[in-house]
Amino acid sequence: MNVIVEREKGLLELEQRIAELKSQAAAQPVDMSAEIRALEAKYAQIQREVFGAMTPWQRVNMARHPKRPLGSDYIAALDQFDELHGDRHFRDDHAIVGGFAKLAGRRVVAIAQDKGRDTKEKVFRNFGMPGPEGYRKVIRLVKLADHLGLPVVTFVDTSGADPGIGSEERAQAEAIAQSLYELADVRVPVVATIIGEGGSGGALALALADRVLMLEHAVYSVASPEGAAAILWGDAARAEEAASRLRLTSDDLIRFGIVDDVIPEPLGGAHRDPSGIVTRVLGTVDGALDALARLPVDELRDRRYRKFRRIGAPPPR
Amino acid sequence: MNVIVEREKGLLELEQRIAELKSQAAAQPVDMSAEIRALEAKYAQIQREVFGAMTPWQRVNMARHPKRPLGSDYIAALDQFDELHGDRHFRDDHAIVGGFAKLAGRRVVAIAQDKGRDTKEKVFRNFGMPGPEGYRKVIRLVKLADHLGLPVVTFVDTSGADPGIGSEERAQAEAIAQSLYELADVRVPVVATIIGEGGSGGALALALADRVLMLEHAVYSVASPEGAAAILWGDAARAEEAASRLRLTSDDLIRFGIVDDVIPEPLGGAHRDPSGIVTRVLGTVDGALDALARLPVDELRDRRYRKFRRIGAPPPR
Amino acid sequence: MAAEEAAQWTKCPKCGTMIYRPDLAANLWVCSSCGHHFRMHAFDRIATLVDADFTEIGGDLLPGDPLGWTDKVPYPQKLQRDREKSKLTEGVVCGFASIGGYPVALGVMDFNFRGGTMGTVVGERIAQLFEAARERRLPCVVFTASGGARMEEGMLALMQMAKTTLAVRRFHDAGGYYLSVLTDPTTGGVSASFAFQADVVLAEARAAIGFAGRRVIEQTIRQKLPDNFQTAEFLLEKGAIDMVVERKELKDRLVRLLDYGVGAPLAPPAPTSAETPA
Amino acid sequence: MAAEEAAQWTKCPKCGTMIYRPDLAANLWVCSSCGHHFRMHAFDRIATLVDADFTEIGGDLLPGDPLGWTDKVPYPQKLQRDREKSKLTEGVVCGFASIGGYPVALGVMDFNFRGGTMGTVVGERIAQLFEAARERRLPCVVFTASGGARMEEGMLALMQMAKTTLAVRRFHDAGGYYLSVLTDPTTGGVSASFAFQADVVLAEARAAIGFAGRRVIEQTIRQKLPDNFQTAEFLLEKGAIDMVVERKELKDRLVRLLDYGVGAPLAPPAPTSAETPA
Ligand SMILES: [Zn+2]
Ligand SMILES: [Zn+2]
Repeated sequence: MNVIVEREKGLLELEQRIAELKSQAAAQPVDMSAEIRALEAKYAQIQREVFGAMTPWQRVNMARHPKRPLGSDYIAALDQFDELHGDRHFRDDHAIVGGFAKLAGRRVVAIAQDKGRDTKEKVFRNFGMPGPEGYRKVIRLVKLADHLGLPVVTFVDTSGADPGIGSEERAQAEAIAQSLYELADVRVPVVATIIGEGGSGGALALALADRVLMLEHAVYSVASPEGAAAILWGDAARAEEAASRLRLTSDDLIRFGIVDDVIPEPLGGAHRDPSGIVTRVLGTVDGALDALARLPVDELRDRRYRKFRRIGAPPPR
Repeated sequence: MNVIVEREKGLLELEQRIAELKSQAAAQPVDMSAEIRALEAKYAQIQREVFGAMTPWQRVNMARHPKRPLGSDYIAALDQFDELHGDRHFRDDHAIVGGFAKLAGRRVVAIAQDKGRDTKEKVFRNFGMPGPEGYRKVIRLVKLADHLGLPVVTFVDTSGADPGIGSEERAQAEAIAQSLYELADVRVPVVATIIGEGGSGGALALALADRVLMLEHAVYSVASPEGAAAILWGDAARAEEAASRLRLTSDDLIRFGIVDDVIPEPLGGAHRDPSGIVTRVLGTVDGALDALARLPVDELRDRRYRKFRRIGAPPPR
Repeated sequence: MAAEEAAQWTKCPKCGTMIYRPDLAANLWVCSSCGHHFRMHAFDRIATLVDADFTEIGGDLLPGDPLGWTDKVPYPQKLQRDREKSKLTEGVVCGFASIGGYPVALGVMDFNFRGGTMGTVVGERIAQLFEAARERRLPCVVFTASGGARMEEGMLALMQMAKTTLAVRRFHDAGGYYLSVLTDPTTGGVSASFAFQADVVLAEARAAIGFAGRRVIEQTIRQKLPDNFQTAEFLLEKGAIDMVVERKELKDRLVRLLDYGVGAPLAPPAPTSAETPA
Repeated sequence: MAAEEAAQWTKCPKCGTMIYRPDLAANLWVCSSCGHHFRMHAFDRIATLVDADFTEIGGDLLPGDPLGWTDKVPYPQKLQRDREKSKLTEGVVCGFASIGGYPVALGVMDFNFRGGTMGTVVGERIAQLFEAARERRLPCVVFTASGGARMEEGMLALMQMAKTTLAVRRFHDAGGYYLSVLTDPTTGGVSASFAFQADVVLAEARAAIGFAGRRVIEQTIRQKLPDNFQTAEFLLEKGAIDMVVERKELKDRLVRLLDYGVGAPLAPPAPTSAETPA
């Protein structure tokens, strides 16, 4: 049960009533503008109450909202996309979608995690949890970007790397470690955007980047709240409590210097204006790439080093 | 049925008779030296007849002789060996044995194909036919050698790369192609020795080397004679005929400039003096490494390029 | 029906439909009934791709008979027969051209010449192509179609795997951009060298691609293989190739892919002609 | 038996044998009955390995409470408790030493401190270790033992995967030689960063190694996992690690492996002391 979906129900009913009233008003000579204004005021008030100051757990649910724009929605909004498949060794991992693309006319390599929308797609995409082959596809695409001098753009949305038997058998840890290793010194700019759930190492493997952007209501966490609760208290049901402590919201992360820029969402969340938010994200990514493109390669890599090097470092003595 | 093993049978009986006669002679006062000399002369004559001028097919059988020193015999004779396992992604392929080693005091990375001696070992080693993971282990070890500045020494003995379903599923062609690609520009010297069967691309994947050595009775072929006969005439049984045409002996290959040096075997083949031949091979490899160690890196790589570049090239106009 | 007219018709090996040959050519040698991709002649392939500006290189390199090979017929006779049959001098055609305005070094193998096998001339032409591409700062596009190494040239044929690899590696290390297109069939020594060393590996729909031949595997495991085994689609699922492309979409796709390499270290400036895609 | 004397005895968790603690220490914390490898204290580990010349670095880096974390007890109290229990200031001890005459930069994690979890101090100490190793041209040896990232430091803990990776990469790109030794248990963010970025990855016999925890996987797939799943021996078979080493053979093996790096681009000259192995 998604707490945001639950809370939205009343609002959606109200929305419908307002719409009905408006169409009635248009069809009849009676003046109903007062009633409409009253309902609209009520709607705005509830909306502010519901979405104005969300708790961390509500943010988690917003990040998991079934209508939230997914990785493939961002990919689909690029000027051009030519998908490249596979790790060249074992299989094509559908939780990761990647390839050549154009963003505002700029040639890039784009890589997204995608959770899938309907049940069939969710299964096909393994609910957005990449296996080792997904991360090895990332490594391959990053090497390709480096070779051709193309910036890398990633869209992060995963509850975490796949925790299945096969993934462990084929060295999930090694795959994530090597994905980080590859991103660490790539000669091209990398811009990562946390669009939904940034779940642990499985998210970071696509987000060791020169600029890390984050949607307002996305979350980015050392572990999923359920996972953290299980680790801390042996009780995944205490996820809400874990969420409240983990500091996983965009407000927290910009304060810690882990996220460079927060992209605001409309009141009610990104899914209230999917195409608007996708456009805004791509525009922000483009702006970040503009700024990074001006840096000489060595400066770029040096800044990347220092950026992550100082996170959690003690103050210099 | 190995034709060399068949032909050896008479000789081995004769050997035994001479040995018996000698022990009788030692125990009795009667002078039997004339009989012994006669038998020895006969033995030498037959030996020359049998092994003096072997046909290509006999060479193939000699290369496959069940007592011929195997890859792991060369590895075992190194001063020191620390085996490194695995491709880091899928499995450890036992058809390839590789790791750090010392050869005449020199630090090297040594890699051997090994067919296994008894049935159990043969199964464990997949009869010396590496799968993709074997070649990916080679790639990993060659990268490691490059990183640490250690020369690479390979011992080649395979009827070919594994032709199974799993190997195709995990991109055998890609694995061999990338092994060649890795060896093509490595910054350290590479010395390959064809010790038994050099079967097709599965052998070459370990033999794109600065010096290619070959045991006198080893064979190195574009395809196994059985495979070539099947390809050419749809009849693997015509392997002997194929062998006679393929120019797969050390004499042929040194003439073509494909092999740089041929290491002589004792009359009767390497298995008549396994430790002697292993020592001789390692000594020759050491000598080749001495010579290569004197070359600057760029010169080494340039010579490697030219060495293979001219094979089968038309004369310059 | 006169013999001459009959020669204008061909039967689709997949669905059995009789097709009028000029129609087949107009349809890029794709069966309009079932979509079967006929194997293409190298010069037909080139004609369907390039901007009418192909310049061949290495065409004067002709095979000798280094092993003095004879089985049913001497090797030189086989070569002569294939030359007549295929109107080709060897199993690959290499040269310079532009595709949709993008200048490229282009190699196209042809299964009609000795089953697309790689002998010394195929290896040499491919190596020269990559060397020329490096010098001229051109991306390289290679269409593969091969049964593997050519038996009649023995180890000299096998060594072309090394030779071509060295040329690809040198090209790539200098910053070159390489696209391979695997067409039916791509196996053996070609698949295990330059076919799988490209930056982007494309495959034509339903092409057979693998290392070992299907028959060899069936003999080894003593059972029939599933129909889709070693097809382009199978390899895509197994992660071995970047994409599967229908022939009709191939040129457009290549043009798009070439465009991504325009800023690469070893690349000519972007095309400025009217042919540049939007 | 007096309480004091009882404290001198410990029970092997594998076979149940009661072992006299001084004997256990003398046997490198290996059960002499069943070979079970007890988890080792970092300073015990260091003492069994180095040539009596360990110099710690980063020991004065102490964790803060960046999230202001409290659950049953405040995070600072947990830290204090673990400091007292483990006699350690954090989950890793780093420094310089020599092993069998070979100078190294050495990092040893300790499961006794917050389950070896990686927080900001573990990440910072590891990063400083690799930076110092690069400057001093030393090979780097790191023993891992970790339950993953430390929850109580949230995203700051996760970011240590990036930080340590950057330091390892810079060290490696300069030509550094890095050996990791995975000990029981090595999981989560540590396994998915510097543990699996080494030139040679060793594992102690029977150590548990993986990304996801065993319980998480069992909950996901809803069945029991085989006993050997995620053991060092399992990973060896699956090709993920270079070798599995019994603790008694570990020092000798490390010395041999360090020797292969003597000619590496970023390496000090070969040791000349009497301790050099033949
Ligand atoms: Zn048809
Ligand atoms: Zn025990």
